[in-house]
Amino acid sequence: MSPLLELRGLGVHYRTDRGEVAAVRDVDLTLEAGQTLGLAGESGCGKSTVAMSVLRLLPKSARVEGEILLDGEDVTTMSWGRLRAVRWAQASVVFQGAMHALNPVRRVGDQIAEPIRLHGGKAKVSDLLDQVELPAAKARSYPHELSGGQKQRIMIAMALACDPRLVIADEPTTALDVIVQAQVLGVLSRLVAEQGIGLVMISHDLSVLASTCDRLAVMRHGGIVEEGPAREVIASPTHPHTRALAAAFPVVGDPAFRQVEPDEVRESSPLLRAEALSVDYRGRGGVVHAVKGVDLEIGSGEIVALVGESGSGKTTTARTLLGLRAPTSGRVLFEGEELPRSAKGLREYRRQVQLVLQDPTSALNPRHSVYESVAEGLRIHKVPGDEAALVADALAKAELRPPESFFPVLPHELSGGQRQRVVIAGALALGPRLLVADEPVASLDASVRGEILALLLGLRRELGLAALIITHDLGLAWSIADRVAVMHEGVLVEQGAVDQVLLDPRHEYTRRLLAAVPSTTP
Amino acid sequence: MTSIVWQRRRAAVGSTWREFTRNRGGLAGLVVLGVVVVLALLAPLVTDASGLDVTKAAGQRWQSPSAEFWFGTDHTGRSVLLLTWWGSRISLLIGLTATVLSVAIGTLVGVTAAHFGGWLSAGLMWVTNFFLVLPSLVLAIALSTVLPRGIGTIVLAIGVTSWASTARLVRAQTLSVEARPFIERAKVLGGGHVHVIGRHVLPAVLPLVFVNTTLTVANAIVAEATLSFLGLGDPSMVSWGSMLRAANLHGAVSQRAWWFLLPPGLGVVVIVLAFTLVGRALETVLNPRLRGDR
Amino acid sequence: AQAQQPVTLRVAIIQQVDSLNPFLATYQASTEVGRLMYDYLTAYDAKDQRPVEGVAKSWEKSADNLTWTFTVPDGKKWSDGQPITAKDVGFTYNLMMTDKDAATANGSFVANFESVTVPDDRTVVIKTKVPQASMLALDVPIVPEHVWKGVGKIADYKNDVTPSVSSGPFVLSEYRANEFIKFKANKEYWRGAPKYDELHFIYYKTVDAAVQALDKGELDLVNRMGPAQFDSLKGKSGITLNKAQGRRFNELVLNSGAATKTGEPIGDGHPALKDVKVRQAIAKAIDQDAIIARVNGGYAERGTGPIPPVFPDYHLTPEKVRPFDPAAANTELDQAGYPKGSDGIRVGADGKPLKLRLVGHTSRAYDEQAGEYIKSSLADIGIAVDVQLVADTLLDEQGVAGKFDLIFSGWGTNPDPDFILSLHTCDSRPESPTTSGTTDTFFCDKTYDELYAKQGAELDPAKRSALVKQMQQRFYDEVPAIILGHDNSLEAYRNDTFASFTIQPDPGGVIMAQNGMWGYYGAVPVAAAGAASSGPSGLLIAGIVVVVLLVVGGVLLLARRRGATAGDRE
Amino acid sequence: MTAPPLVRPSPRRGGGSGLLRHVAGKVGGALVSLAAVVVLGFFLFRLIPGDPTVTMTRGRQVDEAQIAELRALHGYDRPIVEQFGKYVGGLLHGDMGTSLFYRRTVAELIGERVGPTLLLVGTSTLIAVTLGLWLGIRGAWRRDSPFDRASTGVALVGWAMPAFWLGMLLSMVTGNLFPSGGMRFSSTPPDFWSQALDVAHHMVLPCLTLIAVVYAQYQLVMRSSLLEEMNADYLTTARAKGLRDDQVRRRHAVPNALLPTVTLVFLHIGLVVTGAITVETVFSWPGLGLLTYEALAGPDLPLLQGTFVVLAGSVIVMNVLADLLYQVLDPRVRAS
Ligand SMILES: Nc1ncnc2c1ncn2[C@@H]1O[C@H](COP(=O)(O)OP(=O)(O)OP(=O)(O)O)[C@@H](O)[C@H]1O
Ligand SMILES: Nc1ncnc2c1ncn2[C@@H]1O[C@H](COP(=O)(O)OP(=O)(O)OP(=O)(O)O)[C@@H](O)[C@H]1O
Ligand SMILES: [Mg+2]
Ligand SMILES: [Mg+2]
Ligand code: NI
Repeated sequence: MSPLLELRGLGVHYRTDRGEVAAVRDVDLTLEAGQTLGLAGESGCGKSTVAMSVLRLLPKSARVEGEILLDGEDVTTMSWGRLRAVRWAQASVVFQGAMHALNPVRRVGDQIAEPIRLHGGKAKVSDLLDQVELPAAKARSYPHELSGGQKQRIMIAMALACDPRLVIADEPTTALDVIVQAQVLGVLSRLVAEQGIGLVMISHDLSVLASTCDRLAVMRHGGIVEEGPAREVIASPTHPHTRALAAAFPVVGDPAFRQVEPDEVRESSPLLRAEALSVDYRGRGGVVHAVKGVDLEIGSGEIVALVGESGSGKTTTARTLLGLRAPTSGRVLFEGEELPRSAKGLREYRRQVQLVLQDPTSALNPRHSVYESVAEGLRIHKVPGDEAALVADALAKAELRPPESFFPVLPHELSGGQRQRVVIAGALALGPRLLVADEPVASLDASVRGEILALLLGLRRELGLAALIITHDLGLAWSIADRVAVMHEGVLVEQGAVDQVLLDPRHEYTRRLLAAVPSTTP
Repeated sequence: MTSIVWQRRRAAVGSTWREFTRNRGGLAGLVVLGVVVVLALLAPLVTDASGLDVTKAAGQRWQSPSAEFWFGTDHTGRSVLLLTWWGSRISLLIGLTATVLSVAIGTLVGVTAAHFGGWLSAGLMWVTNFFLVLPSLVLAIALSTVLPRGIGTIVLAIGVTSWASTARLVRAQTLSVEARPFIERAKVLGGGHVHVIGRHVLPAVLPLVFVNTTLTVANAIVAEATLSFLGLGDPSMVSWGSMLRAANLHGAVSQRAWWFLLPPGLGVVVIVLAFTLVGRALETVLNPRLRGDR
Repeated sequence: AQAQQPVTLRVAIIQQVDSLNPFLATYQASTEVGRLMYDYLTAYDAKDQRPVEGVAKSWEKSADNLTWTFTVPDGKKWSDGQPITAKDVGFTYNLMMTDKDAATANGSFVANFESVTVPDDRTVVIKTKVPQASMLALDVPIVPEHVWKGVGKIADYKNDVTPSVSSGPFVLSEYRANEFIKFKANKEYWRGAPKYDELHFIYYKTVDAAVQALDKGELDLVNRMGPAQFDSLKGKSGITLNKAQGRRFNELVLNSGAATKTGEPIGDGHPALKDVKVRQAIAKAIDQDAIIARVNGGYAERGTGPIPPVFPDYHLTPEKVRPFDPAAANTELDQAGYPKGSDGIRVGADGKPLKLRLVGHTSRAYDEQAGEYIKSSLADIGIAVDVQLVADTLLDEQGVAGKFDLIFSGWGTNPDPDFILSLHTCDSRPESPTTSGTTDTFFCDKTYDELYAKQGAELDPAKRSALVKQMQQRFYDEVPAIILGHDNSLEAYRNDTFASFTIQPDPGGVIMAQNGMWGYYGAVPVAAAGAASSGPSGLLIAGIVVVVLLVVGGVLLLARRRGATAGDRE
Repeated sequence: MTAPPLVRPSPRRGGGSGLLRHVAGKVGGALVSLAAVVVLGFFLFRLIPGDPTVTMTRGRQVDEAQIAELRALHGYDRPIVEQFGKYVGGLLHGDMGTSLFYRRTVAELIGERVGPTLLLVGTSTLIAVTLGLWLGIRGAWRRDSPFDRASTGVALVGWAMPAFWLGMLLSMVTGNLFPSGGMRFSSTPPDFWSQALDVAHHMVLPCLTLIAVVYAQYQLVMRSSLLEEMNADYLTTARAKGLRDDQVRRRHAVPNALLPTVTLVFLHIGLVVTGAITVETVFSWPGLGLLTYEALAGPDLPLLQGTFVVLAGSVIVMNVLADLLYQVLDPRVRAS
C-alpha cells in the first residue's frame, strides 16, 4: 500500500521580475495515515509553498517539478475535474492566518457547509463545530465576530467537513497567545488520535511541534536539512540550524539557558519609577482601560522584563514611560523628577531614555539609509562633534562593523538582526541611560535572536545601560532579566526576582502562563 | 555623504524610470504629452497668431479640409488647425495651473488633517467630505457665473472644487505613514512636527501626490472644456472648449462640419487619455500597494 | 397601420413662452402664440401692414380725435359657438383699466383711455384723455367675457385650459411646458378655418437643433436662423428658404455723456466721446460693409437710422452717405486736437489716451466677432479698444449705469415709429443715477426732441414721414450710436409638406414673427401631406432595439460558454 | 468633470458599534451638509453679483419710488441676515424664489424638469452600472487578457471624452436615425405605447452618450476592487474546497468586491448629474441639466441658485443612501 502522501524531488520556482526564485528544492517527504509530520523552519524557508503544492494551489507564477503522490496518485498530472474532486474530499488545508482565509461577508456556517454540499458529504455543521469545541450557534456568526482562536477552530472544522484522510495545518497557532494556542493544539492532537487522519503540521516554533508530532523535518532555504523522529531531532540536533532553532526557545528553569549570573544583581539606585500609572484609550467602542495602577521601578544598570500575553498593556506602559502618551492618572518619575510636559523638556528627557520598537523593519524609514537613520537623533538634538564619527561609533557599539560600509545601505538590504542593531545604534548614538526595548526579538529569526540578546547584555556590561525588556515570552525573561514583572489585563499581578517569580509563581495567572508554555522536553 | 545620497536618489529615479518604461501605455502617453507640449510651446514661433483674428480670417466660412486648410475653416473662415493648435495652449495652461492649485490645497489639507488631529482635523475632514460629495462641476459653474470671466476664474473654479479627492488620498496616506513605527521612533529621538512632516511624511506622500497630479490634470482639462462649452470660459481666448462651444452655437452639427468638431474634441481626448495613461502607469510604479500584486 | 394622421404644421420655437395668459404674456413668442387664439380689435394687413378688420369691422373717430367708435359685426363666433360681441371688447379693456394685474403686459395701450362703453352688442365707444395715434394699433388680445369673468386673480391664472375658447384661427389643444404647444384649427373662425388640422410649436433650445430637425423632417418651419445655418440649407431638396427683411437692428452705442433726466452725469464714459468729431471719426473708421459681409454673412442691410428698410415710409436714406474712410477720420482727429502718442494711441486735450472699453454679450456670437472688427478698425485711427464680453445681466447693469465707452445694443421696431424714436429723447433718460431709463444711448438733443414732438402731433402721413426722416438724419449726424445693420430675418420651411405661406409684408416679408397670424393661418399644405410620416417609423426603432438585444444576448451567451470552458481550464 | 479620479475602493471601516448611532450620525452629517449647500448657494449668488432690481427693470422707465417698492417687494432692502432668514424660510416651504426670465417660480420650473432628468439619468445609470460591473468583473478575472486590455482601453477612451462632444459626434454620424432633440414628437398619438416608444426613441442618443462617458468609472472601480480581492486568502480556501472557477468568482470574489463598488456607484451620481447638464444641453432634453444651462445664459441667478441647491442636495442625499445601504450590505459594518 502506498503512503498517504509522498513527495518525490519536489521543487518549486516562482517567476518574478527578478527572474526565477527557487522556493523549494528537491524535497522528499513521506507521511502514513494516522501519523503527524512536523515541518519546521524559519520564515520564508518554503514551508507554505510545500503545503500549497499538495493541492496544486500555488499561483500561476509557480513552476512545480517532481512528483506529489496523494494515495499514490500524482497530483501534478491530474485533470482539473479529478483535482477538484480530490480537493477537500481527500486532503484539506488549515491555512496560515485564519483571519484572511475566511470570506468576510459570509456566515462561517455556510462556509463550512459549502464543501459538504459540493462533495456530497453527510456531515453536519453542528457536529463539526462540536468537534472543535465551539457552540453550534457560532455557525451564524460572521468571521469578524469571532476571536482569533475561534476562527482558527472554524478553519479546522471546515477542514474536517468532508472526512479527509490528510489535513495540512499551516502555522495554525501563530498570532494566538499561548493559552489559546494550547487549546488549538489540543484539538488537533485529539482529532489525529481519534480519527486516524494524517496530519502535516507546519510551524517555525520547534516547541509547538515537539508536543504534537511523531516525525519532524527541518527546512532551510527551500531544502530539508534534517529529518527524523521528533524527539531525536530536538534532543540532539545535528544540523547547526536546527540547533539554533532549538536554542531560541529557552526552557524556563533550566540554568543552562540563563545568561545573567545571579551575582550580577546588585543594589542600584532607582532611575525610572512609575507610580500608580493608569492609561485609558477613548475609542469608538467606549473607554479601554489599558493600564490600571501600575507601580514599576527600574534601577540603574538593571534589566527588568515586563511579560504578559498579547493586549495586556505592555506597549502602552512603555509608551507612557517615554512620554509618548500622557497617563490618565499616576505619574512617571525620572531620577525623582516628574516627566516634563513641554516639547523641549521631553526632548531633553529622551536623550536619557530611548525606546527600541517591536519590529525593526517598520521602525526604520525604508527611504533612509543606515547613516541617515542613525544620525537622525543627532541632528534633532544638534549634538556637537563630527556627525560621521559619532554615527560610526554608535554602529560599532551595536556590533555593526566596519561601520563605514553600512553607511549607504538601505534597510531592505539588511537582515532582520542587522536592522534591529541599526535601531539600537540610533538609540545609543544619543548616549541614553535607559533603553526600553519593546519585544526586541519577537519578529526575528531564531538564529539572530541570540545575537541581539547578547548585544543587550554586553551593553549593560560595558556601558552600564539599564533596560526594560518587554516580551510575551517567559523563556526570554528567564534568560536575560534580573527582575520580572508580570502583567495581566493592565494590572501588574506579580513582580520580583526572576528565579522567584518564574520558579515559584505566587499569582494564579503566572502559573497558568507557565503551564501553557509548550516545552521541547516531554 | 550627500553625494552618496544623491547617487542613490538618481539610481532610484533611474529604476523608477525603467519600471515605467516597461508600461507601454504609460510610455505612449508620455510621448504624446511630450509632443503636444512641445507643439503648444512652439505655436507662437511656428505659426502666425494673426490668423486667430476674425477680421483677418484667411479663408471662406465652413471650408472643408483642403491643401490650404488642412483641417478646414470655422464659421468665420479661420483655420481650424491654427485654432486647435493655439487652443492646446489654453487647455494645457488651465489644466496645469488648476491642477497645481487643486493639488496644493489638497496636500495641505490632507497632511494637516492627518497630522494634527483633534478638532482641526475633524473640521478639515468635514470640509473635505463636503467638497467630495458636492458635484464639483455644479459648484464650478456657480463660481464662474458669479465671478468675472477670465482664465483666473476658470482656474480658481476648477482648483477650488477639485481638491477634495487629493486631500482624502493624502490624508489616508499620511495616516498610514504616521501609523508606521518609524514615526514613533522619530518622536522618541526627539523630533517635532516639522521634523516628522518634513523628513518622513512628505517624502512618503509626494510620489502619490505626483500620481494624483497627473490624473487631476486630466480632470481639469475636461472641466475646462466643459465650462467653456457652457459659455463660462474666457471669451477672448481660443481653447478647445470654446471651439466646441462655437461649433455647437454656429451649427457645426447641422452643417456636418465634422472638421470643426473633431480636432478640438480629439485634442481633449488625446491629452486626457495621455495624462490618464501616464498616471496609471506611475501609479503601478510608485504606489507600493499596487506594485505587490503585479 | 395608423389612423389617417391629421395634417400638421410643426414650427420651431426657440424663445420661451412666459405665459399663455394674454394679460401677462410679454415675450415675443408669447404674443405671437396669443394672436392665434385671440384677435385684436383691428389687424395689420398681410401685404402692407395697414389696419384692417379684426374683431371690429369698421371704425370712425370724432373731430376732436378723442372719441373712437368701433363696430363689431354680426356672425363672428368664439370657438365654443358663442357670438363675439362688443361686450367682450368692453370687458377686456375695462378689466385692464381696473385690474392692475391685467395691465401687466399691454397696459400702456389703455393708459390714456378715459372710458370704454358698450352701448349695444355691436358698438364699442372709446374715449381717450388726449388724442392717441395708436388707436388702430391696439395690440390687445380681446378675450371672451363668458370665460374670463369667472377668473379670480388674473396674475395667478395660467389660461392653459384645453380646448381654449378662441376668436383667432386656432384653439389650444395641449400645452407641455418646455416641450410643445399644440393647436387645432378653429372651425368657427370668421375668416374661414385654416387649411390644415393642427399647428404645433415645438421647443428647441438652440436654432441649430431646430435646423437639424428641419433637415430631418421633424419640423416644417424654422426662423431666427444664423447666416451659416441658412447657407447650410441652401440647395437642400425639400427645403425652401425665405430671406426676409427684418425689423431688428444691431447698433454700437457710443457713450456721448450718460446722464439722468436732470442732466446729472452718471457712469464713467470716456470724456473724448462727448466730442461729436470723435464720434463721427469713429463712425467713418468702421467698415460696416465688411461687418455685414463677414459677421452677418451678407444677410443684413446697411444701417442708417433706427427704422429698417422694411418700413420704407420711414426708413432714412441719407442725402450724403458717410463713407468708410479711415484716412479722413485720421485727419479729422488730428485736426480736432487728438494727436497720436508715442505708442500710436491718440491723446485728448486732457492728456487721457483714447483707450475705450467695448462691452458686449458673451452669449452673442455677433458681439464677439463684430467686436474684433471694431477693435481692429479703430486701431487704424489710433484708438485702442478693449473688448469685454460679459453676461447679459452684467451688460444690462453696465449699460444702465453708463459704465461703458462703447456697447453693443439692438432693438426690434414696430410699424409705428413712435416708440423707437422716443428712446432717444431726453425724457427717456433715467430718473436718477440708480434707476433705469428706457434709453440705451442717453442721447439728449434739443433739435431731435422738437422734431419728436412735432411728428407725434402730425396726422398727415407724408409730413410725418418727412419729420421722422429728419430726426433720423439728426441721429445719424450726431452719432450717439452707429446703426451697424438691419438683420435679415432668415426662415426656412419644408416644401414637401407645405406649399406656401402668407408673408408680411409682401414682397420681402416674414412668415413668422409677423404683426399678425397670417403666416400660420395662410399656410397651404401639399396635397399629399397627410400621408407623410414624421421621422423614422416606430417599426424601424423596434427593429433596432431587437437587433441590439440580439447582439448583446449573443455576446453574453458566447461569454458564458467561454466562461464555462475557462472554468475548466482554471 | 472634476470627479474623484478613478478612485480606488476606500478602505473598509472598522467594526460597527451601534448601527442606530451611526445612521443618526450620517443623517445628521448630511443635514449639516445640506444646510451648508443652502448657505453656499445663498451667499454665492446673492452677495457677489450686483443689484438684481436693475436687471429686472431693464428697458423700462422706472423712478426711485418704484425701484424702492420693487426692492421692498423682493426684500433686497433688508439686512442680508434677514434676507437669508427669509430665503431659508421660503425654502422650507418649497419656495425658491422667482426666475428672472421665465417669470415663474423656481420650484415650479424645477418640478417640471425633475421627471425627464430622473428618467434619463436613471436609465443610463442602470445600464452603465450593469455594463460597467460586468466588464469590470470579466476584465479582472482574466487580468491582462486581450478582453481585459481591450475593454479597459475602450473604457479609458470613453472616460477621456467630454460628454457633450461625444453627443454632438453621435448626432452627426447617426444622421436621420434618431431625433435631433427633445423628449417626444408633438405628433405622436397620446396612447401609452406610442408615447413610450417615442420617448425611448428620443432617449437613445442622450442615453448612449451618458453611458459611454460614465460606465468606465464603474468598470475601472469594479476591476480594481476585484483585483484587490483576487489575491485574498479566502479565494485560495474556496479553490482548495474544490469549487469551480466561476463558483469561486460568483460566490466569493464578487460579493466582496461589490461592496466598495456599490458605494462608488452612488458616490459617482454627482458625476452623472454633471454629465447630464451637458448632454441635456446637446440633445435639448427637457430636464434639470438643460434648465441649468438656460439659467446660465442670463444668468438667471435665482434659477441657477435653485438648480444648484437641488442638484447638490440630491447628490448629498444619494451619498447618505449609499452609506446606509453599505451598512445593510456589509456584515462587518452591520452592528454585531
Ligand atoms: N507568489 C510568490 N511569488 C514569488 N515568490 C514567492 C511567492 N510566494 C512565496 N514566495 C517566496 O518563496 C519563498 C517561500 O515562501 P513560503 O511562503 O513558502 O515561506 P514560509 O516558510 O511559509 O514562510 P512563513 O513562515 O513566513 O509563512 C519565500 O522566499 C517567498 O518570498
Ligand atoms: N490606540 C489605541 N486605541 C484604543 N485602544 C488601544 C490602542 N492601543 C492599544 N489599545 C488597547 O489597549 C490594550 C493594551 O494594548 P497594548 O498595545 O499596550 O498591549 P500589548 O501588551 O503591548 O500587546 P501585544 O503583545 O499584542 O503587543 C489592548 O486591549 C488594546 O486593544
Ligand atoms: Mg507560510
Ligand atoms: Mg505590544
Ligand atoms: Ni461610516
